[in-house]
Amino acid sequence: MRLLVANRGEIAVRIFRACRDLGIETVAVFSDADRQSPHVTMADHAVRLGPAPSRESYLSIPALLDAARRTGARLVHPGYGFLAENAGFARACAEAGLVFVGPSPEAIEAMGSKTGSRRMMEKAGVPVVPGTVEPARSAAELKEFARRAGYPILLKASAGGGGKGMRQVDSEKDLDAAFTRVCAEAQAAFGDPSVYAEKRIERPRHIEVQVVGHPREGVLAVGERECSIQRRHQKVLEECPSPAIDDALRGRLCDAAVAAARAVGYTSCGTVEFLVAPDHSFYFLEMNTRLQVEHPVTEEVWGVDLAAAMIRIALNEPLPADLSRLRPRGHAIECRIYAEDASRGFAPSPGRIASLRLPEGPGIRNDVGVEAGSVVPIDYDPMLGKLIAHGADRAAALKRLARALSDYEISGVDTTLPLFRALCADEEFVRGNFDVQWLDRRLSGGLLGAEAPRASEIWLAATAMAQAEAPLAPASAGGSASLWRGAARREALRD
Amino acid sequence: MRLLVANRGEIAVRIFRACRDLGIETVAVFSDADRQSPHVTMADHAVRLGPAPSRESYLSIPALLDAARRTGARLVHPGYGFLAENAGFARACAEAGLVFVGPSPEAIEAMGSKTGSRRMMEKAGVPVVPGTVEPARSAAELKEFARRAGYPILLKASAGGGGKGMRQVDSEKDLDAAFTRVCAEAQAAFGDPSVYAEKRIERPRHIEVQVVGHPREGVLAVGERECSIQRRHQKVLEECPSPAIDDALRGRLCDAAVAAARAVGYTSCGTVEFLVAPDHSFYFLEMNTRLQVEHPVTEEVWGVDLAAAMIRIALNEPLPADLSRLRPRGHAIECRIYAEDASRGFAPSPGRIASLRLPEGPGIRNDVGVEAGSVVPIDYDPMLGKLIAHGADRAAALKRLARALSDYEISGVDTTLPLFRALCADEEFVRGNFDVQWLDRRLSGGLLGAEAPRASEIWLAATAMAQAEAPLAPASAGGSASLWRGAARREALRD
Amino acid sequence: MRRFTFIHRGHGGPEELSIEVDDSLQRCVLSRGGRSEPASIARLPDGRVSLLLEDGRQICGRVRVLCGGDLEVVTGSSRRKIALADPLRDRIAHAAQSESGSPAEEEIRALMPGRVIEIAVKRGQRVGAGELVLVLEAMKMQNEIRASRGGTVAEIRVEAGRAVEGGAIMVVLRADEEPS
Amino acid sequence: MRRFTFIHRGHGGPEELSIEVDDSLQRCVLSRGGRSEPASIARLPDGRVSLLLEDGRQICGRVRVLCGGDLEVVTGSSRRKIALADPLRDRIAHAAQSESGSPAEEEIRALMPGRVIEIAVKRGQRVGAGELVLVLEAMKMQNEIRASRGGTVAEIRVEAGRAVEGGAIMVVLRADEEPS
Repeated sequence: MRLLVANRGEIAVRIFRACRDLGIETVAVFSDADRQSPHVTMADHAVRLGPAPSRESYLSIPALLDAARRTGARLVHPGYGFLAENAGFARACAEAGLVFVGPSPEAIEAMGSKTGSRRMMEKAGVPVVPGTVEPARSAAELKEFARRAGYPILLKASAGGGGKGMRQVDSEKDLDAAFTRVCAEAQAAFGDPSVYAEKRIERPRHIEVQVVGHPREGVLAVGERECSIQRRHQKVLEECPSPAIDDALRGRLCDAAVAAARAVGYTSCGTVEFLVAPDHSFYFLEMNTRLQVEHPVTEEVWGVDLAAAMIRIALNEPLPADLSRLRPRGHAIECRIYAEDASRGFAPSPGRIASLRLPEGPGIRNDVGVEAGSVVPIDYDPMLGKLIAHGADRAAALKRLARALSDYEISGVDTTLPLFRALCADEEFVRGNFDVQWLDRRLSGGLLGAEAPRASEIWLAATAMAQAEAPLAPASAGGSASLWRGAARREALRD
Repeated sequence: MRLLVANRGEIAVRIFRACRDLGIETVAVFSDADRQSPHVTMADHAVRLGPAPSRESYLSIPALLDAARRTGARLVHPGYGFLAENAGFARACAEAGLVFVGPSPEAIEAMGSKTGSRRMMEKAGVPVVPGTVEPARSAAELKEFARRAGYPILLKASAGGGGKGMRQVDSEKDLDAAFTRVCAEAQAAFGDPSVYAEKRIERPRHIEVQVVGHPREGVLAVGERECSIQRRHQKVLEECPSPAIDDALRGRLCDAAVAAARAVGYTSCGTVEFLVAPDHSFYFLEMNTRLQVEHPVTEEVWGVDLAAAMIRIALNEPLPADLSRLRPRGHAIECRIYAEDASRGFAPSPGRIASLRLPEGPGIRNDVGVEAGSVVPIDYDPMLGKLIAHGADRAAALKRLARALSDYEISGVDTTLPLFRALCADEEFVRGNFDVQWLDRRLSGGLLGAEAPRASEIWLAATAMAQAEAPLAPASAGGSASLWRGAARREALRD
Repeated sequence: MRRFTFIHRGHGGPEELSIEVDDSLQRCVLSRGGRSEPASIARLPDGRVSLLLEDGRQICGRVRVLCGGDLEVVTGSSRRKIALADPLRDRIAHAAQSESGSPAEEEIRALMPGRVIEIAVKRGQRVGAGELVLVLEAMKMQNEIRASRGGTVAEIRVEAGRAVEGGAIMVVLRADEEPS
Repeated sequence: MRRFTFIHRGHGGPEELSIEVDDSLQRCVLSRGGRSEPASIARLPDGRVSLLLEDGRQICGRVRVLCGGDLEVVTGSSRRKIALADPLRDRIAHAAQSESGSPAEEEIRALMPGRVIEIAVKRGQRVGAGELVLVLEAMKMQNEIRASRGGTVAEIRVEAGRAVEGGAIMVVLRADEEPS
């Protein structure tokens, strides 16, 4: 049996590992930017899709189906991003006789519409943020809602997501202008001017529940993840469990997540996202109908292989262990390592990775999609991989994370490693005291202050310069005292 | 606070990681063969001990104490091997005002004598293998024992260990000659001709129990490890839990191990080794009064950090979590990766590691003491490091292990990786059906048969040769279609 | 022993420091602000440098030359750009800056001795800011040298595959006219 | 396109195979036993080679030259010594063997074009079996070339730092007299 991953980078690598654990052969696809990438060179089969731009490669459904046909793949896994939540792709796979590793196209579609899924959740008894539900036809309609729910409110593009096409309105006098602007932005960004309004929850946490749905075994919740550490609405660090959730709240969140998944007949791994207010009230945000970037923290704490489970479900096999008997243990934290330059507003930092040394040892897991020498292309999301630390409790996991971050060497491109090193040294973060806007506030407050070089770093630079410029010792004809000396000299000679 | 590790290689790296997790500064010591080794270049401080031979470096107590004094180290950790079970070193540390991370010198001494510890165990009610207890003064004395216990019996050097100075006697007619020979061997190898006899247990398993003793919190057992996969009495692969131990037997083994540790007032991490017969009777073998090579499999399954616990106990701190509440989860397997050539009887294969690529991803832990470019010296044990795979059950752990082994690249030196790849494909091993002599039998039965090169490997060789000999493409002055093409060409040029 | 002097331009302005290295490249003396400290140097197989100071402190990291001429020092726990140059190159770099805020020509120099691996431009070619000009192998690293501003390639003074001296001019770019 | 022919000496005796490579070094045709198959080649940044066959199969591994002249092919799941040489070198290697089981002189040849990094012996020096003779950089790897038997260095025909052609004699060792 063969499985094609319609994706690239670390998630393709992750899914291929699950395939190898299940005895399934792997098929990689690649654009011209990725011929040398680890996801290709680790695969049993590989097929070129097209040029680097996503539209001509990883988003090209005909090219993907052709690759599956040519290599005899039976399963297609979409990963996350690209076509992962595209019901049309799921349908095209089924029509081509391929098994799409994910939920039904109907479940993807039902959860794909913000307003549609909201209506469905209200019906299923899952709490949602007070809002207009339907796209607003006028600013007046929104004013009426705001008078009932109270300011501040949020205007959101119906077709948006991930923080794009969103605007806060603090009082009625700003509403007309804001409505006009968000409609225009929504039209420009998503080709759909529909806008709706929601009550703004103050200082909420972003908490999500992992669900696993199986055609015969039903839907189960596998605990929550804490995803409040976000930069401009983009998650950068996730934890399992949340330091702010007690058993009672966890139970209520999991029940709501199971109800949400059941409402769409969900039969795969998926994630139900909630906003949790400081008073422990919570509201359905959306459901991600795919394997989530941050799935490893759940895997480490619950001792489960979600990527493998997803494939088994797609094959209609029973799940390996009785998931309902699983119990969490310890604490896990994931850092998303991006090729971004924190000193230039986290701008992408494409280029060649000159060196890469991964941390190893107890409690450390690396899910990485690049290697030393890899070129980070400008064409895709610049995530290099994820570092996951696991320990007996949150304090132990944080210490192991800090240790791993001080063993992590990447040169050649800028990365978000300095952000995580700063977080590990931040008292409020270490106390677990944050909400979804916390990181943006800390960043504008100077979390990443420019540090002066340390004396040790200056000496390393000076020593390397001196060694490089020193007259090269003549290659000795024998007489080197030991292999070690000889080796050192040879290495020095290379420069 | 600073901790000096009086050791090298992967165990020094492992203990330094625990120090970093505990906020303790690290002090490495090194011989001239190790100036470039990872345990040195990861440490905050490093001190040269002397030339490569162990006697002048890692076994030199004066040099070690001097290094601790010069760097202001307060703690000294012996690792395993070298001075780890040397009561004199533990005493010398205490006399120099240093905290020795291990049990008391008295406990080390008590367990250091095979016959002494045996007497002590009998007194503590721990079952021991029927034997002469005292060194035998004559062959006649042994004959009397053998008539009672029945043949076959084993003659063992009192000062021996690890299979050295051991001989099986199948009938009375062979006993005189065997006694003379083992006495002579014992004198030559250990400077002590004392020999004792034991009943030989047929097809036993080697099972050991992890114990943790604390001055105030008492002694606890943290499950067992399966260590029957041995090559000539040397462990090569270990598991937790054992596939052959049920809960009842586990309980009896743990009780016996706790009684053994209590008998010597044990206050550190340690291991009590047993032989377990097919009828579930078991016999005390010895106690290792140190951190065991295979401690990681217990750490993965029990969710505990034994290396950190050992340091905390030495500092007289309470243990971080209530150990008695720990519960095992899943299954872990460790492979000891040695620089040895299986095709030449596992002879050491020193040399330069030309390339090294470690496996990564879910369920994989690397405790490794070398890196690409490291020279494996002839002066020490040739273990490069350990690969630990962890999964929801033994089948899952084995699959992850096989996956990791097929991602593990070492070139330049021969290693034991082919042995582990063969084990993962061996039906009896996969069924868990083995005893301590099983691997030696399988090896002489051709477990590591020479395979013909695959077509894919021949094509790789031919392609690399052709690329290396092809006329070099002229360095293009611009016009390279993409960075990827340019990069490929530059790389090709390097040869 | 051979002595090297460097200028470090940190937040507090330029500072001089020096390092004496013996012929084996394994022992050195570091001097800064009137204080000297002996140390041993080990070059690791993967190109990193380990410094062992007299008091036992061990420092390990990788040093790369960035296209601007700064050094990138990467340790396990940091990655920092350090403005460190020998006095001659420091003078060249800072003299050019002080003469003109936006000189008409940009001289792309080899900040370290090295070997040109690839020249990605032709004489007369228009290059944009950030575009690859050439690849210089130095200190075991392939350094991509990019144009800091847009311009036209006026001269190419090196050949692919050839060694270059530290400080040598490799390519001259004529800057674009300012559009406004 | 350029064609290379190799002799592979496996268990079944010598076998000829050939590979045609285009000028970009990225496309090739593999031929063996009368069957041909096109493939694409990628050299990875760390020196490994990835081959992509027409039917989609992907093969990735690292190839090193061992001191005996065999090739070491290391993939994630195997490490194998493969006796593969071009017809000339195959003839040299196997002719020498058939002339004399233990020739008086051992010619240490460069099995690949490369660069001599270090010469660890002097003319007239006695070397034992397995002792390091020189280090040859070829195919991005430093290959330690060791004496296969004890002897005395009779000639050194290369210099450290210089390139050598594939097949060139680098060092000649005069074998020890057999002791018995």
